[in-house]
Amino acid sequence: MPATPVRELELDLDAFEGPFDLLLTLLLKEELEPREVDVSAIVLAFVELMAERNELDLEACGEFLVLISALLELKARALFPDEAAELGELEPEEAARELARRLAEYRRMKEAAAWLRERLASEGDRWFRLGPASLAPREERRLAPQDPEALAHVLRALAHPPPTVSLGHMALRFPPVSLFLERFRALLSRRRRFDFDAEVGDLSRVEQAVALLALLELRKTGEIALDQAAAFASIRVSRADEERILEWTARSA
Amino acid sequence: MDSPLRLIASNPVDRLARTVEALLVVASAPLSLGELADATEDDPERVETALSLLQQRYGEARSGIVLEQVAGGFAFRASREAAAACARLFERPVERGLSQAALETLAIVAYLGPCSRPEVARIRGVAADSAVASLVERGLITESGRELQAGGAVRYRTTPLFERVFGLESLAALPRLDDLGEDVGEIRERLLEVAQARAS
Amino acid sequence: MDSPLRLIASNPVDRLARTVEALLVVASAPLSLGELADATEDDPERVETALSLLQQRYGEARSGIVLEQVAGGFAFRASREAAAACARLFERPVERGLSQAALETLAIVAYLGPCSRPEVARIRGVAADSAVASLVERGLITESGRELQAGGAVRYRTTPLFERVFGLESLAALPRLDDLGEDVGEIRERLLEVAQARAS
Repeated sequence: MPATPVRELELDLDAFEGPFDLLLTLLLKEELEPREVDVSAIVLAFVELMAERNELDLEACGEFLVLISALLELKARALFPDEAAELGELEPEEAARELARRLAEYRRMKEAAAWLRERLASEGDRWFRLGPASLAPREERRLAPQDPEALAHVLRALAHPPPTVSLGHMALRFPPVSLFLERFRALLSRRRRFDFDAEVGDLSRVEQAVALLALLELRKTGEIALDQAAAFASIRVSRADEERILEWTARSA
Repeated sequence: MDSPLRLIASNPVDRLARTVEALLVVASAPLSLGELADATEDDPERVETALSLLQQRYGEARSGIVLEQVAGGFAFRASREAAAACARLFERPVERGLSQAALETLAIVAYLGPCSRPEVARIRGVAADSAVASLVERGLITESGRELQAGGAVRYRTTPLFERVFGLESLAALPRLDDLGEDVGEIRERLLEVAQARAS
Repeated sequence: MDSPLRLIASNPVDRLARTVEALLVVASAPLSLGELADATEDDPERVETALSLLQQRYGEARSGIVLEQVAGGFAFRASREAAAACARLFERPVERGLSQAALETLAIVAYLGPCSRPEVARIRGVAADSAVASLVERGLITESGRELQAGGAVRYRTTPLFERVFGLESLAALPRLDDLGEDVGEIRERLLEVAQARAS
């Protein structure tokens, strides 16, 4: 896979500063929460980069779309872990509206949290006493007569089974990247190389996106080598040591 | 600064002001106007007059003891000038090491409260159990009944201590959520700039 | 009273005195001369000078806040003049009811017999620490040995005050809960099962 500007895209986000592919790596290693990542800022950075170059790089746009949609999916799943299926039951337009509403709600809450943090910093030089003064009289609390039925009532409520939640539609799940990492490693322990498209062809698009992220991760850690004959051609995945051996053989020959 | 002090010395409100400052120095939480009027057995308006005299006397930069209006009442605190000395002697157990997760949970409870752990988890996208437990332990939120249906989850609301720590007169002093995020418009503008640059 | 204030306004000890009064208003225990000197990073003799200035300023009959020297050091108290108002402030009006958290905790301890905090927390689905602490403080429950295993948690039982407040001759007079189980063991099991279902 030739180096495209996408993965080298320099990002300056609240939660992260550095190239896009490092961001992906941190996400894959779960060292960064997807919900901390401002996707719109990444899109803006990419659009601005493309505008600077003043040429239409279709390949870069394609790769960017795949990666950003996978990232969005990751983020949406992280925000609404058990509700994706519920959203799936809605009409697409309704689901989109609902998703947008919840994202907006979450975003506002994040901003509120940021405000609270700033406030904490600015009020950090206000000191006051916690608890009673040393020479204050002791407070006395007196309670009016109570009805023992109240005790029976709360215990009955505690013994009341909670409302049941239907889990029938939980089939739709987002596979963890680690699943593909293990799967590809296992595959390469048996075979020297495999064809990516053939391997993930039967999977959903979401799963394919996750598989691609796993692939990028394996290449990043130097475990595999990737090879693609032409743009949009199938990606061949091979063991990194395999390639090194071949290279070494070729050089010494 | 001397004249109001001299004035109240010969004025019956002066005695009331002395009683109010006595109450404030022993109280363990901010006292509302009503509580002060009850304890002094005096008129709320006269208590207000006494408080405004005290606010002059115990003003920032003028006195080490500062009278502030916070968490629905009035309370004494140290002047900001003395913060470094306070930091050498006391701890801040309530807000020390407050995690991002705890702050987000706190924001949700403050704005939407009373609300339950499942509700917090739904908005944040991750379980809120440890964040909620840590906020309860710090005294920033407290239980506030259960959800309406039988067997419902426990709900939480913020405490007066929350308002005090964050220096809020009341929950109404929190900024409106609409005023917080302006970035949708900003994003649109930046995209527009790029489009215009390309078109030209 | 005005002249010392004016004097110290142009004197560096004035600033020190402000810091000392700030420390005293934040402290929840008397502060020793050593602690004050450490916190202000100043000379103990100068701190003593500042304290004597403050003793003049916060003297009985002159101010509602009185600086007192006690065994452990220095602390503010309310003036004697304000004693009646303080008594009214601290003698709270009769409380009408208990919070949901306190009521649930009390019901569990009353019906299931001596119970530990972890047990109460398991049944309620939330930490019981503050509810247990407030019930102990009110004298409605009290410690009653520990759980059997080594290092077992402290268990709590209801007190005679609990029986008086709820108008019960004994715990046997609690309303019956036959619909929940035949005996305490069955009720306990049922509560734990439901709690588990709620948590999952």
